[in-house]
Amino acid sequence: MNVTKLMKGNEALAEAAIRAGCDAYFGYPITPQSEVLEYLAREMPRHNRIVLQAESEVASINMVYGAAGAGFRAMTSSSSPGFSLMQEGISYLAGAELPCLLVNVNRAGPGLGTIQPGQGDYFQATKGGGHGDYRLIVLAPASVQEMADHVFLGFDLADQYRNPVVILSDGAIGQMMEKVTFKPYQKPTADKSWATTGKPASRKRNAISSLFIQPERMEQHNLKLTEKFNRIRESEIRFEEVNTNDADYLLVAYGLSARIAQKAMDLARAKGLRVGLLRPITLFPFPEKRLRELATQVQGMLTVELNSGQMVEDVRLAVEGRVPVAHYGRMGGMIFTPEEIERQLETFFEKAYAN
Amino acid sequence: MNVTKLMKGNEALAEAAIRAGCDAYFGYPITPQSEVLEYLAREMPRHNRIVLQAESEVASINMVYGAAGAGFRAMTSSSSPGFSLMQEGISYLAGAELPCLLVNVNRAGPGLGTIQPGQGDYFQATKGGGHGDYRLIVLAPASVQEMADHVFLGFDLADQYRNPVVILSDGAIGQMMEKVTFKPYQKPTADKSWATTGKPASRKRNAISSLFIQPERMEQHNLKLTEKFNRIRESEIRFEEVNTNDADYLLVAYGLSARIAQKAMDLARAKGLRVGLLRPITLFPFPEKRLRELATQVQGMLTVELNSGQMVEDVRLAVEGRVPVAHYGRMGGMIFTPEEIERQLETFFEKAYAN
Amino acid sequence: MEATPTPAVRKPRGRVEIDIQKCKGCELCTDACKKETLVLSDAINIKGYHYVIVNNDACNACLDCALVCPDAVITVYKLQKSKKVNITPPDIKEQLRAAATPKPVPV
Amino acid sequence: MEATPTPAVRKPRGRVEIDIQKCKGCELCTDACKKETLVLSDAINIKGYHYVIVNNDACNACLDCALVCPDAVITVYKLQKSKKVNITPPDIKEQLRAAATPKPVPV
Amino acid sequence: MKQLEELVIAGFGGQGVLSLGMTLAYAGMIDGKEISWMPSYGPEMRGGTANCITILSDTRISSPIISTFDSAIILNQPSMDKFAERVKPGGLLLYESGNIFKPSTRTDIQLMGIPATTEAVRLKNNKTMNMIMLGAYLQLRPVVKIESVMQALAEVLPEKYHHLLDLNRQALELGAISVEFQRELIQT
Amino acid sequence: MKQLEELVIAGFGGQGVLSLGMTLAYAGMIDGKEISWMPSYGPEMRGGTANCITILSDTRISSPIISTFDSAIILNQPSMDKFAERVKPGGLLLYESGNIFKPSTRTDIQLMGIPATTEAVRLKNNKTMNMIMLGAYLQLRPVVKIESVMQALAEVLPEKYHHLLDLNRQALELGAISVEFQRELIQT
Amino acid sequence: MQTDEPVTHACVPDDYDVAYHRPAALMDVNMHYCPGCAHSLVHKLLMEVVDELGIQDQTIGVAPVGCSVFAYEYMNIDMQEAAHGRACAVATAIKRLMPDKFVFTYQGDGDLAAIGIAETLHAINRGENILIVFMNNAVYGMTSGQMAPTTLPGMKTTTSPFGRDTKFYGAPMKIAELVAQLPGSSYVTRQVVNSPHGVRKTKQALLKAFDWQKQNAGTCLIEIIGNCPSNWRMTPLEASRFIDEEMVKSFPVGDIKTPDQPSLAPTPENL
Amino acid sequence: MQTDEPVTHACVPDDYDVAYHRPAALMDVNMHYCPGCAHSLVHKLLMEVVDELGIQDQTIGVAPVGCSVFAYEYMNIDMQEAAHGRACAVATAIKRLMPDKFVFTYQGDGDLAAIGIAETLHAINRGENILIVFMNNAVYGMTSGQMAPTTLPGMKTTTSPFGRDTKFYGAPMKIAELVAQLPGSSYVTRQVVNSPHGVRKTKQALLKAFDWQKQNAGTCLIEIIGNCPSNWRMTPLEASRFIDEEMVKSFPVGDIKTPDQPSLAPTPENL
Ligand SMILES: Cc1ncc(C[n+]2csc(CCOP(=O)(O)OP(=O)(O)O)c2C)c(N)n1
Ligand SMILES: Cc1ncc(C[n+]2csc(CCOP(=O)(O)OP(=O)(O)O)c2C)c(N)n1
Ligand code: SF4
Ligand code: SF4
Ligand code: SF4
Ligand code: SF4
Ligand code: SF4
Ligand code: SF4
Ligand SMILES: [Mg+2]
Ligand SMILES: [Mg+2]
Repeated sequence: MNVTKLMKGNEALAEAAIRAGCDAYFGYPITPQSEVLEYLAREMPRHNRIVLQAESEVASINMVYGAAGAGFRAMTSSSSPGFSLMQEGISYLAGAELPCLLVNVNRAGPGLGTIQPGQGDYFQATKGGGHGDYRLIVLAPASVQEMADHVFLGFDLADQYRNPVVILSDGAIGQMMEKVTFKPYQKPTADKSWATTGKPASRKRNAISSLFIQPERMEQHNLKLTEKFNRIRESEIRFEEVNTNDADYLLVAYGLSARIAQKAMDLARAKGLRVGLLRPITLFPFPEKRLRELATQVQGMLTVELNSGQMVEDVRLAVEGRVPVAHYGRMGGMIFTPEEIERQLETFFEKAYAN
Repeated sequence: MNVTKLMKGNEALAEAAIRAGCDAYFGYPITPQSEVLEYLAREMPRHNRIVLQAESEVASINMVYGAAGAGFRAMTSSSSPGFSLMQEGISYLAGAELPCLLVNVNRAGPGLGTIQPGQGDYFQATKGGGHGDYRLIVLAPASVQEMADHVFLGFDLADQYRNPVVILSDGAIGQMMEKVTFKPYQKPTADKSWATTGKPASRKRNAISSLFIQPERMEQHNLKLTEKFNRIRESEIRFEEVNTNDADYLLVAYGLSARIAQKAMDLARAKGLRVGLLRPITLFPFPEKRLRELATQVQGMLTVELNSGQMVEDVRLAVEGRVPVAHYGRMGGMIFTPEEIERQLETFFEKAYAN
Repeated sequence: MEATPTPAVRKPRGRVEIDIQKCKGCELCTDACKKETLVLSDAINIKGYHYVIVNNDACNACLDCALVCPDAVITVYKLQKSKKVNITPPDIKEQLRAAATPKPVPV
Repeated sequence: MEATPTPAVRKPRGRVEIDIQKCKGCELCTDACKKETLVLSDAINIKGYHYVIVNNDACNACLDCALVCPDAVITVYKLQKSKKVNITPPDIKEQLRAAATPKPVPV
Repeated sequence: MKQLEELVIAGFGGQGVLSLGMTLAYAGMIDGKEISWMPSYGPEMRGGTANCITILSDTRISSPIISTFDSAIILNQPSMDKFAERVKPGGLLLYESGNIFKPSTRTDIQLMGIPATTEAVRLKNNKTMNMIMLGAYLQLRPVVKIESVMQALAEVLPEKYHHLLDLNRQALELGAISVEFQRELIQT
Repeated sequence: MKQLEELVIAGFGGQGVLSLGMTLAYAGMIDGKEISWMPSYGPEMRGGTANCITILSDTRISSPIISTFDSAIILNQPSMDKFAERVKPGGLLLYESGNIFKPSTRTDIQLMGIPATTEAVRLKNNKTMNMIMLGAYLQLRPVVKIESVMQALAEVLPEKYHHLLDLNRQALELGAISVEFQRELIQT
Repeated sequence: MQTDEPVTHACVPDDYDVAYHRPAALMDVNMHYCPGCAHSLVHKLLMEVVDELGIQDQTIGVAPVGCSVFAYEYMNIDMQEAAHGRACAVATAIKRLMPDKFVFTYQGDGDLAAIGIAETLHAINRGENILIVFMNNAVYGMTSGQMAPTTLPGMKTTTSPFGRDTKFYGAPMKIAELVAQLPGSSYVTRQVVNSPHGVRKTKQALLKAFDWQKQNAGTCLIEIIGNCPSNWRMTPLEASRFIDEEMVKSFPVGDIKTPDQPSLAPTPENL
Repeated sequence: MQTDEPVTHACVPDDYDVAYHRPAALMDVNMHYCPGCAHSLVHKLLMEVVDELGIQDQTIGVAPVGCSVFAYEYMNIDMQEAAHGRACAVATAIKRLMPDKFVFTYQGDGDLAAIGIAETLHAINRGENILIVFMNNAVYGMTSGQMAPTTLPGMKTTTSPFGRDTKFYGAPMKIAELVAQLPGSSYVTRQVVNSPHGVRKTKQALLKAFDWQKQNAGTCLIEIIGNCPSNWRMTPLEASRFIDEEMVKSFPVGDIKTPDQPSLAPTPENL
């Protein structure tokens, strides 16, 4: 039975974790996402699940490793500086192919920065902030509903591919309240025969490790991972299109920015500019193919991001110079208004086609 | 007076640090770069400089913060997993605009991986493995000589721009021995009036911080940083070209890969293929403009990297689809031979022009 | 012992001055003062806090209020030894009351 | 006390067996054995280590060698209580010596 | 009822700014509307200023962050200074008159001050100030039903505070009455 | 002297593989050559196999990592199995005959076994084995001067080991003599 | 970020001497702390000590991430703002490079005892000649009241909504006692600031610590049991009482180790 | 990565009983350790205990980064390889999710006492019901002999080429004594394995620790003073002697805390 509630994004995410059968949550407080830990500290015990406030983000991520390696649905959440501390652990999780869910409620950096929303961690999430060749599946919710939905999706994808999944949200989506509907959910069965649950006489021992000291074996492992990432690229791209059918100009934005961009699109359309919006839902894999198609239709693209220009690189990589791709960003917790974006649209495209 | 020695890359780097007037080194052992700490533990005391084995890489990077914030030339070095642990600290250093030198002797990952050479940390170094919008100046030595030279260059650039500089080397360059010549060096005077050296009555207090709680001020700070990164993009691009004058095909490679690629180029030329090599020396800023120019001359580019394809994205961003750009990589500590690359060149360009 | 010729007003051993715009009305000083010299005003300052005012002239300059004031807003004065008896001091309480009247201030 | 009818050879209380390909020649066992039962051979195994062989039949099955062997390559046997006296056992030392002759092995 | 109401509520940290918006949002949900409630968060909330944007709509809400508003409920002077210019022409600016020395002088919007702090004293509970403002607002912009507000309060308040429900209803009503009183004042 | 010599030296960890290459590299530097010395590193060195690629050249060296070699000095069987096929036709494969049961059967290269371990026993110092091999190698490929090797050793060895310099010279010479002896053997 | 107008006193009454005034080294600004917060009080004490010793030009402070993150806006000395938990690493570097300066860290219990315990213990084990001012308010103040390693058994916080369960989270960590075990620590004491007496003692402790630092005695740690009225959901006065009635039971007040007297608490070594 | 052929015994002589054989739970493979290395010995003991208690199917181990990084190649049980220093965090999660299993970490001194001290202390402070097997060989073995927090005063390592200077790096950390201070620890002991007697005692300690874990007594930590002949630049026998003559001076052997007897070393609490 569906249940609809009015919730903060962070709380919806936490509630979804419980409904998705998350066995264990490990986390350390940090604004603007401490509600996740607080909600679960209150609610997990009555579901007989494990919730533990760790001594640091380094501990959290390694607890996730232990839990995931033992075959459980495990997650952690943090915000930018805390997420940076997890990079070694994330690389280990990817290397050992452990399914798990990681949440970064992005705030504005670098350094201690400010606690207001930001999207400056796009590169970190999508290109690998940790060392070595690995990819995370990156989901970018743009509403409280998606904060919940992506938890179910994230856990399922993690299990399916034996890979960590990141929900890259931001402070605004985490803190805002909207309606959220929880649908009944059936946890898919996942093969976890590799997990360390105690070795019965009937099977060989299981070892969770990312260590392959011989380069030959390490390369085999790397190739296996690469092959997996390619499979993900083929099968798991998700995005939303609004008004792209007749669009002459395309806005590309994710998360909070996409919500604001949509309003900007409305404003532009009201002025007669035929603007469409493509909102990547998965940031890795990125909707390259669709953007390449749209590059043959539109006259230019504008990415709006709460950073100095990160996703714009992926858009440019996708369109390969076929149309101009501009970036408009605000930083430091400042947020563009729909009007501001609309103005950018006008000036950018005027300039682009003046000469 | 010049001094020429036969040294390991790691040792040359350490010796250069002393000659560059490095006041303090903080580090934690990790293969394949422990020689840096060991060399300095032996040699720094007799120069009355500080060398301290920290309890972890997290401690190291924050010690560098303290030393750099007090106005000293400070550095640390590590290898991939250890460098991941430094990401939060690096973001803080960039945010607080502290000049310092960071060295990553890249090994193969992800996770614990293996200790053999790799180039899988390109993204981490160039796009920001830490949170928020910042850039590091990234130098990629391809010889023992450059392991030394980049230390002088790195410290100077760090001071000039008040920004952390990374030397992104790899296990092979770190472990190999070659001749290295040390030239006399004069440390340029840098304004360090912002450093925390104790507040005399004559000046206002100095505060080192990356915290700007008000978004308005944070954004100003972000814009200031962005402007700085743009200045660096304009002024500090460094690369080496070999045989590009008449090249029909271009190899793009850095560090160890560039050395091997150069031999592959020789092999290809011996077969009559007019191949050139562009070796980025700075990975950030990246020689985009030059590559864009060359894209109008050559018929295709091949990047060779010890990873699954990272720098190739920057090459593609530079050429914007003007010519096909392929990637050939080995991973996991496996290293391509010159012959292997030469074969790749042949098949890639055959394929590219067959259809 | 000397007899006092005219009945001069006793001057308090101590006097306190409060930087009312920085006072946060935590009442740690009022609690610490054994002489009940201090009391919270009804008015608020620009930060919206009820601030502390002087309630009586019993202050003996023991410093306790100043020591416990987290925001370091209390200055304590001590009567110079030679000036133990003197005319009535200007009414510091009234001074402070006047200063305490809230005025609109840009934030 | 019974007289022994035939002068049967005394059977040692204990006997040891060494997995010579895993022995690393650390000599911790030779040092631990109070009976000097064990000794390093001149030959090396496929890993390039001089390995341990049995020096004499004095073993009393005290286990010390096995306890201190880091690589767990020593098996110790103890004479069954009822079989205290018996014929000469097959020469385990010779057996081991034979097994110890290095042969080329692919690594 | 309007299709879309974009509202900002702003004041000091302790004035119940966020819960005012949240109550309205809940009531909106009960009335079957789309809602978005976006707080300003962070340490400034501690004694500093706080605000939240609440949007009620019959259709899907795109941007939860907006720069101009249909209505504003303003509880202190700094917020008045910050938000007064951002009310759309023809919009509503409702403010707590006891806390504001210098209201906006705009003439293209509906401006109304409510002495909610004083009124709250009549209810012997300072904390009801925000509910008085909500009552006043709903009197002017009936975007949700009062009954829905009451239901929302019942759901949001923990059981142990349910004895306060009646007080809140009184506050809402007092707010509505204040509006009528102000209207009369203006007319005369 | 040759323009370019690409050499691999391989054996067990304790056999002095790396220092053999390093000594040659030092001598090369003294002779004014370009040098690159690339070790295999890592925990396998601990008892496992070790190898290093040493390149000497009169011009700038491009790749320090190569897959085929002008010469190889091989000190154990696993290394023989690994590297024998990678010597260029016409190249030299010098091996320590006491440690190798199955030398390469290639006929397109110069193959020579030196009983350096046995010879080292004559010098009453096992550790000289690698220097004997170096002496043998230099007899066949005089890429650097013996005097430069001696000078290199003097620079590399800490003072307290300088009494061993003479022993090392003997080892180098013994290696050279061994080559001549083997040549005679082969000729006969 | 840098205002340092001198503190001015409006009207100095005749015939009176100033007996106490706001320390000159404390910036003349409003501190962002909640009413009654112990952080501000300890800032004030530190700056009194800096004034009295006349070492404003020789003192470098390191601020943590926590409610006292803005310490460098309030103390009129050179300061660095460290990453969460890493103040002792930052201070180590500063002190090693400038051994003649006075260096202190100022850290909360989340910062020092949770995420920063490694850097703290190792700095102390090395015997870095720094002072660690450790504000133990049993809670994560800045992030709105989550459980800290020092939260009392049974105490309710936003992440221990049913009270800290020691079976699940163990006992509150006694940092002062723990670090006193390390030979690198010199002067280790625990103090309160919820009474004039406590304030006086704490100031004495601070003075002593600076003195020991001058003598290169090793690391000094002053643990201060402070309040966090906002997150304890108490008035400042209630919080003061809570310290006397509850906190000091888990965290007994007094010197734990002084350099002349290696450790007042017997340890395995000094028995 | 997964070979587990049974251990076979070539020829069992008549009339003899097996008195000691390689534990069945130890994989029948060559371990990569240097000759005489204590790591292999302790692996063996751990697997003997697993065999004797019959808990191969109920035991999960966590390997560190250090020379024992390949422990999971040698112990025939389910294991996880943790990031450097984080074994206790990994083990915490495993144990909390499977409280009926036996969970242990196996860690070196660099891993546990340097980079991993935070995770270690906090797991112990929470009283996680796990066993920490702590191999203290006073050096970073795997990375070729750098100084560890436990390196003896004056001891030369590649990063203390002039000998560990305690003025600069402090005294060796006594982990067992330190963690015994935490109420969450239950059984804390220090043992050696350089003699048959030491080996027997260590095995007893391991057996006890598994027993306490069954009783949920809290965290057990067994510190083992092991050798690292390669990096001490000694033969294994010299290393054994060095342990007796030097190491045990800094690291006295014996039980430090047992659950029935809260702490054998008086602490401020139990005085
Ligand atoms: C890496 C990282 N993790 C978490 C945070 C969030 N954070 C800020 S302050 C704080 C804890 C503050 O508690 P405490 O140290 O006790 O200081 P207090 O505010 O109580 O004085 C936390 C967890 C952060 N800024 N950085
Ligand atoms: C994050 C990180 N830092 C450093 C290393 C390198 N490293 C590997 S093992 C080790 C220390 C090993 O010492 P110890 O824990 O004492 O184990 P031992 O080898 O002595 O048994 C280090 C520093 C690493 N792998 N990862
Ligand atoms: S100085 Fe003493 S007597 Fe005077 S007001 Fe303060 S506490 Fe009261
Ligand atoms: S202690 Fe200070 S801040 Fe608190 S009420 Fe008294 S004067 Fe005001
Ligand atoms: S069992 Fe005892 S007597 Fe027998 S060989 Fe071993 S140590 Fe020696
Ligand atoms: S102790 Fe074991 S490994 Fe060492 S020499 Fe004896 S049998 Fe061999
Ligand atoms: S939250 Fe607590 S610690 Fe922070 S300023 Fe307020 S009272 Fe002080
Ligand atoms: S280096 Fe040391 S710890 Fe590592 S295997 Fe060798 S002896 Fe053991
Ligand atoms: Mg705190
Ligand atoms: Mg060790």
